[in-house]
Amino acid sequence: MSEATGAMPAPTTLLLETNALTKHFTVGKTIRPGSGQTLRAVEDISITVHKGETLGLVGESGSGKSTLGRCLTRLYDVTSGDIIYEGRNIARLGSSGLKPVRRKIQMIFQDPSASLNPRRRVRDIIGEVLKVHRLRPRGEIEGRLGELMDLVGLRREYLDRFPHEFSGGQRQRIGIARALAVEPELIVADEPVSALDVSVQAQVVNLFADLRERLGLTYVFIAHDLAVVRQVSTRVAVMYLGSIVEIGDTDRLYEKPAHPYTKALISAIPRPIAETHERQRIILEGEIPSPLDPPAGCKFSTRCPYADERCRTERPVLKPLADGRSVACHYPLD
Amino acid sequence: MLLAILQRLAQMVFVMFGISALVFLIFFATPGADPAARIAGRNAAQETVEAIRKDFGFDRPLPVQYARMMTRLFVTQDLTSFVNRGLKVVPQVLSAAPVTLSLVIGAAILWVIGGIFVGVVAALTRDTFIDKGLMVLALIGVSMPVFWFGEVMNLVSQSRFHDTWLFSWVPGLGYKPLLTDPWGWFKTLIIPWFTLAALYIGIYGRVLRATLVEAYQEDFIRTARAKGLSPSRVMLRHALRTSLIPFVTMFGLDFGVLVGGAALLTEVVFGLNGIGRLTYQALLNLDLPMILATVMYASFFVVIANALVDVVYVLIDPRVRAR
Amino acid sequence: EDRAALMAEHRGGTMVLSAVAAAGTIDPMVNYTAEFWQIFQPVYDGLVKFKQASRAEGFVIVPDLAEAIPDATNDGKTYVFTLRKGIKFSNGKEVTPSDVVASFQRIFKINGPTSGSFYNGIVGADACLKEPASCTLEGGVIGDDAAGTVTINLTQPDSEFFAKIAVPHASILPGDTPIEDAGTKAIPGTGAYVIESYDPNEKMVLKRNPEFKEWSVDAQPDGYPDEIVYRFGLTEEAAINAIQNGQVDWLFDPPPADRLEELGTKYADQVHVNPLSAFWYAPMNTNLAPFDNVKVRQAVNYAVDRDALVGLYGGTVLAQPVCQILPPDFPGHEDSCIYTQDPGTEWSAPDMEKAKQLVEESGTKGQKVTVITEDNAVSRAVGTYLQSVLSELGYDASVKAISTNIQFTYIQNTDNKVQISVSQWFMDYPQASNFLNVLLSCASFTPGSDASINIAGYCNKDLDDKMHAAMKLSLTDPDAANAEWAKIDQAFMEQAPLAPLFTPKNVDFVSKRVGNFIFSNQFRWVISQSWVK
Amino acid sequence: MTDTALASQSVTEASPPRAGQSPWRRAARILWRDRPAMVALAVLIAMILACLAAPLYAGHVAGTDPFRSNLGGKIKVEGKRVPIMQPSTEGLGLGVTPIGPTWSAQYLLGADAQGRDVAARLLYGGRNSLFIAGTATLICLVLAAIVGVTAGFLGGVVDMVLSRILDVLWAFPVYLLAISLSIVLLSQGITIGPIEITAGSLALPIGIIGIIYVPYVARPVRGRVLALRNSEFVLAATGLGIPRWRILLSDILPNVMPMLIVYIPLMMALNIVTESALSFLSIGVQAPDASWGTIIQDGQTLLYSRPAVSLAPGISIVITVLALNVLGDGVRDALDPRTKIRGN
Amino acid sequence: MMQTPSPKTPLLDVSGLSVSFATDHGRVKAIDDVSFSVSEGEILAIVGESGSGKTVTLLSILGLNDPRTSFVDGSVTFRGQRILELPDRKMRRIRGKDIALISQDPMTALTPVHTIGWQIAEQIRAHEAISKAAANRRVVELLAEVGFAKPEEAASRYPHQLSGGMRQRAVIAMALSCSPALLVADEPTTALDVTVQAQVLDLLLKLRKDFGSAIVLITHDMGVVAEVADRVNVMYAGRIIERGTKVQVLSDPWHPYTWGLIASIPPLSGPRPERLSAIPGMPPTPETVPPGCGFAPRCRFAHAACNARPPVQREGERAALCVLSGETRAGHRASILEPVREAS
Ligand SMILES: Nc1ncnc2c1ncn2[C@@H]1O[C@H](COP(=O)(O)OP(=O)(O)OP(=O)(O)O)[C@@H](O)[C@H]1O
Ligand SMILES: Nc1ncnc2c1ncn2[C@@H]1O[C@H](COP(=O)(O)OP(=O)(O)OP(=O)(O)O)[C@@H](O)[C@H]1O
Ligand SMILES: [Mg+2]
Ligand SMILES: [Mg+2]
Repeated sequence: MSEATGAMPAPTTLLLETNALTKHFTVGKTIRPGSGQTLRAVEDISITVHKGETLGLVGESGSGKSTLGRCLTRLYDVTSGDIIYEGRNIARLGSSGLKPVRRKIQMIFQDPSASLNPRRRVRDIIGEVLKVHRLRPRGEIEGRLGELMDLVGLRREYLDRFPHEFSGGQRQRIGIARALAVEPELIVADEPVSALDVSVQAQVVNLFADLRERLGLTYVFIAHDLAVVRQVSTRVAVMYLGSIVEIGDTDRLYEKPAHPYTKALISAIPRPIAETHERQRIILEGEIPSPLDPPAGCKFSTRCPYADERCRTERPVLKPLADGRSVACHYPLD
Repeated sequence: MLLAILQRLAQMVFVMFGISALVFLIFFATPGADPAARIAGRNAAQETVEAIRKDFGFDRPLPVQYARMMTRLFVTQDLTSFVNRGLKVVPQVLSAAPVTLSLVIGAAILWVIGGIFVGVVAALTRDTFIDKGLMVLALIGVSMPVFWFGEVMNLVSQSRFHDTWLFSWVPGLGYKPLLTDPWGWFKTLIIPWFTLAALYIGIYGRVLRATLVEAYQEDFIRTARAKGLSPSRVMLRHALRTSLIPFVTMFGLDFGVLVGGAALLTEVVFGLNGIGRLTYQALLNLDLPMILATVMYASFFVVIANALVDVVYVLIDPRVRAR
Repeated sequence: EDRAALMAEHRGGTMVLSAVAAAGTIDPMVNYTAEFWQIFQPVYDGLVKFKQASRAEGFVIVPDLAEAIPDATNDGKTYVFTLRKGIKFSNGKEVTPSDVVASFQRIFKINGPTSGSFYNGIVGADACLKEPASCTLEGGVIGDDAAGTVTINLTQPDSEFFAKIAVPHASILPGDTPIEDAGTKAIPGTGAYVIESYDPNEKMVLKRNPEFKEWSVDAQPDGYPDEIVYRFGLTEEAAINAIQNGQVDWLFDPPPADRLEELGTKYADQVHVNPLSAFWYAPMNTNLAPFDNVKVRQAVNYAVDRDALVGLYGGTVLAQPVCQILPPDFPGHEDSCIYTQDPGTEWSAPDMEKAKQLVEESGTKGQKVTVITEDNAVSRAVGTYLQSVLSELGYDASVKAISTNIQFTYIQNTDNKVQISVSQWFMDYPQASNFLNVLLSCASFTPGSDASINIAGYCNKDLDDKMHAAMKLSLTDPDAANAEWAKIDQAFMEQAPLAPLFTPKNVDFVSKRVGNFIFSNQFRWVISQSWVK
Repeated sequence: MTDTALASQSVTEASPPRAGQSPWRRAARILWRDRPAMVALAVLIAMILACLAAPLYAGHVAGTDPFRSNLGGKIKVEGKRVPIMQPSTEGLGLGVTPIGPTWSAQYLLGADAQGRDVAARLLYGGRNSLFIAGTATLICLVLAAIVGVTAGFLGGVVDMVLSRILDVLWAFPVYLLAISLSIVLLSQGITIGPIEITAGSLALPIGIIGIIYVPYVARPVRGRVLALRNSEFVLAATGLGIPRWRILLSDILPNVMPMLIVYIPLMMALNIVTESALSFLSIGVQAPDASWGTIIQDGQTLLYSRPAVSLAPGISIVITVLALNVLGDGVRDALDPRTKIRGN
Repeated sequence: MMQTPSPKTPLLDVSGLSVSFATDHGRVKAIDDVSFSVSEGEILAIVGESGSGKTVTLLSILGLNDPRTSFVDGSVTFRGQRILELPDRKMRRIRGKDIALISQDPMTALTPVHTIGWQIAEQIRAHEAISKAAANRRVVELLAEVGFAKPEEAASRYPHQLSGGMRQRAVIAMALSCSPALLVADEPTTALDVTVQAQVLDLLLKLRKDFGSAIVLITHDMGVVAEVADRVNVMYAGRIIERGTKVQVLSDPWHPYTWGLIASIPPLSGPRPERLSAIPGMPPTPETVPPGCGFAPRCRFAHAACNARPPVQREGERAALCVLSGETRAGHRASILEPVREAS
């Protein structure tokens, strides 16, 4: 499967790779065996993440972005497939085996207030991590806490405050500081700016860029705001109903989307600055199908304006295009 | 659906087994409860006691006794009481059930209406004196021990003021069957209903008020008001309708245990020979077969009530209906 | 005579009785409660019976199904009863000697509670007790259908024989009565009434027996009410209210203390107070510290203020202080009190000083003592009072009430290590042995058994022998025997295995309409002889 | 302009009124401003103080022994010496009635059937009632927390088994347990580690009351833990490689606490009433010791002649429960993070 | 896109509207002296960040603030009638019929226990005396109107059975059910995905065309404004700080906050800037709004004059609440917006 992305001009080293990663949930299950339905949240995903890049992950609500993110960080057990991190398959590790991995891969969550325990001071929230992993001797913890606060642009005095005493943007910074405490190499950020105000969102986006520069981090950046994703990512993957429909270099993907869904998505973004040329907006009809019962062929075929019989019966696989992008479509646009 | 029913049944069997085993063990661990001696009577010769012990099988190992008793309770249904000998417990429980049902259903109607009234009025007049007054009344209802309140009701209606116009209609205590004497049934039960309901009106009123106040923070209430609906319609069709869901859960549980005999103190105080009094008498006598029967019946109702709550849920909360 | 006139005037109507709870089975051979023995009177008959008459006259034994009380033959070991002719069970069958034989066999076959204590003197009883199922009482009870006689042979002469066969356990039932506890299904009887239905959680209904023709006003008189309904489940308070409001005619249980004053003043003419042959006492476990020390037991007897207890029971009208075992006016009773301020015939006041001194001497001060009472108002009050006295005597005393129905068996079992408890004894029949022998003989003490009526666990071989002698003596000379019993009573009291507290009186509160209230000392109110019209 | 965002960041913080204020402090502050809750607290404290002062009252004010029967005693009322237990003199002379309220320090509320001072007993009884209710509440909450947290946190089979056990407990006839236990204890006593429970020990009603309401609290606790277990901050902690036990201690438990605290007044109230019901069935506090429940029960036998005896503890219960509930409402509001805006 | 309609008598005129709330910290002003008007058939967008008072403004127009905790000042005139002073009964007749609300979160805006058909019919029948059947027929028409493929079936669905976009369309159908002259939409697309947002915005435009309703559209998304609005009001910290037509505000913004807002949006085409131009600091809460210019603490160009209440700069319909004017304004603006403009 790695051929799918193998054609990418990959200047840097491979950090993380997934191989046919699949995650199913069972919903409506009761004690009797055989009950419940399988919800295919993430299906057969093969991607690569290279050191130092930012892979943007976009898609509509429910398309499986968070689930994929949580599988990558091994917060969820995967149903099948591999996650190869620095050459080691981490998909089946148990909690003890995961311990070193946890230090390398970190997650940042969408809702900064929900991801911080409201009953603990910032000092404890971040300090606990340092203690548990014995990252610093006792005496140096205080200094390290200060450093981390500086790093994310918060005052050191705030260490003694509780999460509810911060604004949303500040809380997100605390979440970032906590993730940085373990000195990770890869950060999976799950919609880190969606809950923030427009004027604050830019601050945090900038912070991410700064940190990447300063600390040489690699990001998987999940968002549904395509403008933000474009701003931060070097490559972008578009998800639809648990699968990746298109993945490739950011600028090329935004300029010339190859998948009809990507195209519709990009055309639907309202543009604040008056457009010079009249944009052709594609308004998709219908609703996103249920992941409990996805369409048989191409998952997008139910809403795709170009869908034909083949699309409805045969599921397209992610195929590389000439320009290094990959797209899962029988009839990629050009 | 069938599977769901089976699952309920499995649950019921588990709960019933757990309870019956517990009851059984407790009974045999209790000193002074030797059924043989008590069946033999006071001043009985040792031979008599031994003969009875053998006759009733009390000399067998406990699991055998348990199995025998459960068979007689559920299969042959001829289990008889240790105290009122020859009294078959199953028909006894069945004949006591209508009394308890009459008491509990009547009280339930009262407390549902009363609870809704108190909750709605208090929520509508939130933070005013009416609200506070109602909440204090509700608390008084909650904090009065029911046996005491019952006795006071008797004192007032049967003795002190029985000769006045206020209570001269009150008939003597005891149950009158609904079918043969509906008016007498009503008259004898009205005070017990009220007594039992007082506690629950308090609880339900308070809970409902809290959920209503919470519901009023919800967006959909704002939508309803923005639609130009009258306040009463907003309250009844939107706020109350959604707030009834926790109300129904509580109701199901309480109703279940009450029908199962938890109203025993009320029944005792008002001389109603229902499940509760049956349980109470059986407990005082440590009459194992009767205790087993009433307890099995009670756990049956608790589980049934749980199941019913689920059904009602589906009726009032379409969200559960999904899938 | 005027009974006929009264009958004509007052016959009919429904009488409503009430009790807090039913008393179990209605098999007359099994049930052993005052509550149902009373209601069995107009339903069942024995060969002989206690007279249905007022006060002490109720102790008199009269012929019932037998034509007369036979004289003993064969050294007092054989009695031959001749049955009256024409008496029918309520199922229409005539009473025959074989019914009598079957009835006596049935006592054993169903393990009747007194089979081993009342009827073990009949020839063949031993075998029956061992193998109840195949009981024949061969040579013990012999019926002769042709002659209409029944012969009963005893292994030994028994002065209490007639009393024992006059109680409901020796009721004569149809020969084909099933050999099992009848439970809630009434067995046909010969009395004026039949039990038509019985539901222990609801009511018992008595109707006139269609087959009944009065043969002896003394033993089985015709009754006034057409129907008697016995309701179960009303609390005492509720029943009192119901009687006051005319909804119920009588309640079995003693009225609660807080209603007494009201009853005694506002309803004085509906209240009947009568003495009972019974006593409240505190058995002390003579095998357990501190009561294994006679001084401690005596100290308790000295210290108890029986006046206070009388007050707890409802005042001087309702109870009388006692400090001996046999109740006043009971055969064998002789006024005497050794545990009082100045010992003599009567109790006057507690002697706390003496009591404290005795405790001091015993060296048991400070020990833990628990008083076990029944969980009802009076018993609890008495226990609480005893606890108070024991603490004053220097013990670390506490009181514990347990369910009324369990307490009685609980305190009997030595395994439960009960030190002192509150209990009562009501006589079965008017014989001193029914108190002294039953409550204090060695035979009544079985360690580790729930059926060990000698609660004090007191076994005195010497006194045991004296009791046997007295029982023998009463066959020939009842008066001398009674004098002997009085001495035994006193001898027991010197050892003080128990502390007699008071003799209660019976309070009957009836509705306005109840007339002709007759109280028999044996089975209390004679229900069928009162009218409601 | 690279660093302006970060640099000028701190200058303009909308700084909160008091920095570093813990959620508990915040709650305390809100509660402090809640006038009804404070009045209720004052009432409760007064009640507790009065009960603690019971020996003082009995010894020095009333001068009566609340635990000794005083059936033959006499006291001075309005200059006359009258017996405490007054035998009826009219009619048939049936019955003996204890003296009623005297409006003097001695026998202020009259005597009970043993001739003891009801007012003094009321105070002593309050000690037991409050102690039993308080301890039982504690036990109940601790047990419920353990069961609920275990079930919710471990889930799976453990959860299922624990939930069914809670069902059994819920449907179990408590009074049977109580009656039997009290009899078992009477002869044997139960030794659980260092605790020995004997008959008449307060541990019995405390234990029973403590256990029977466990399902009542454990179920919602379980639900809360279940929600917490899937919350983002627990997920975040997992992702940081923090061990599960540490997550339980530092993330789950502290967040279950407010819920448990909200239950305290509620359970206290419920327990006081339950204690009285148990005492009504003679399974609570053993005579001569008193609790409000036992006094009500004593008074029950005097309801028709001396209603004050049962009314007094009844009213005490109502006042306490009322105060506890008002306080409980206050605590609930104070701990609710949404309580920011309240009209006055 | 339509031209701004000629200013006739406005349909809705809000002037000097102030709302304050009673809170723990005393009274705080959530919105301060807000004035705007809407003419028939016009779409007025109010932009502002979270907490700037958008929702409060809109609720005040409908008179839906809780009278116990809020104090409303100023006047709201609808079709020449002052509606704030109207008695509740009369106000109810306007709500839903003349002014309809589309709320922020379609997930919570519908009562979960009634079908959407029922809820829409309820509104119709609240204002018009028509039969149930007729109301139901209207419901189906309306649902078809807002783009439901199977309107009959949709009418019998419960809210939870619909996706977010469908719910929002149902809410819109409900708002339209009495053909209101004015629709107030509180962030109708914020909770939706872009593709669904596009559907909904399309729908709003179509409705304006078909029904001629005026719309007050609240949003924080400049893109949405650009897409549908005729005129724009920018709100910050409870005040309207800038107003004008869409083109004026977007291409010639006057207020530094508006500049920051526009600059902080990442561009969708052209080269990507290294960093975004962010507004430093956080939006204030009502308690922390400074007395003078609300934006001053975050404003790079703030000086002493900003400590007083800034003057209103006006140019016809165009206005801004800032001390900056003319030359200085253009210069400052260039320093913020130029890098962005260049980039795109
Ligand atoms: N723990 C879970 N149990 C069952 N189903 C789940 C669970 N988590 C996610 N899902 C389902 O998996 C699918 C993908 O969800 P996911 O949260 O990954 O989507 P997303 O792209 O992150 O959406 P959003 O933009 O709303 O965050 C959804 O249909 C969701 O309902
Ligand atoms: N009932 C109330 N009592 C006290 N303060 C309130 C109340 N309602 C709103 N506020 C405050 O008024 C301010 C404005 O709130 P509003 O809801 O209008 O903001 P908004 O612009 O709609 O924000 P969002 O984009 O988050 O919806 C907020 O700071 C809020 O805390
Ligand atoms: Mg997500
Ligand atoms: Mg808003």
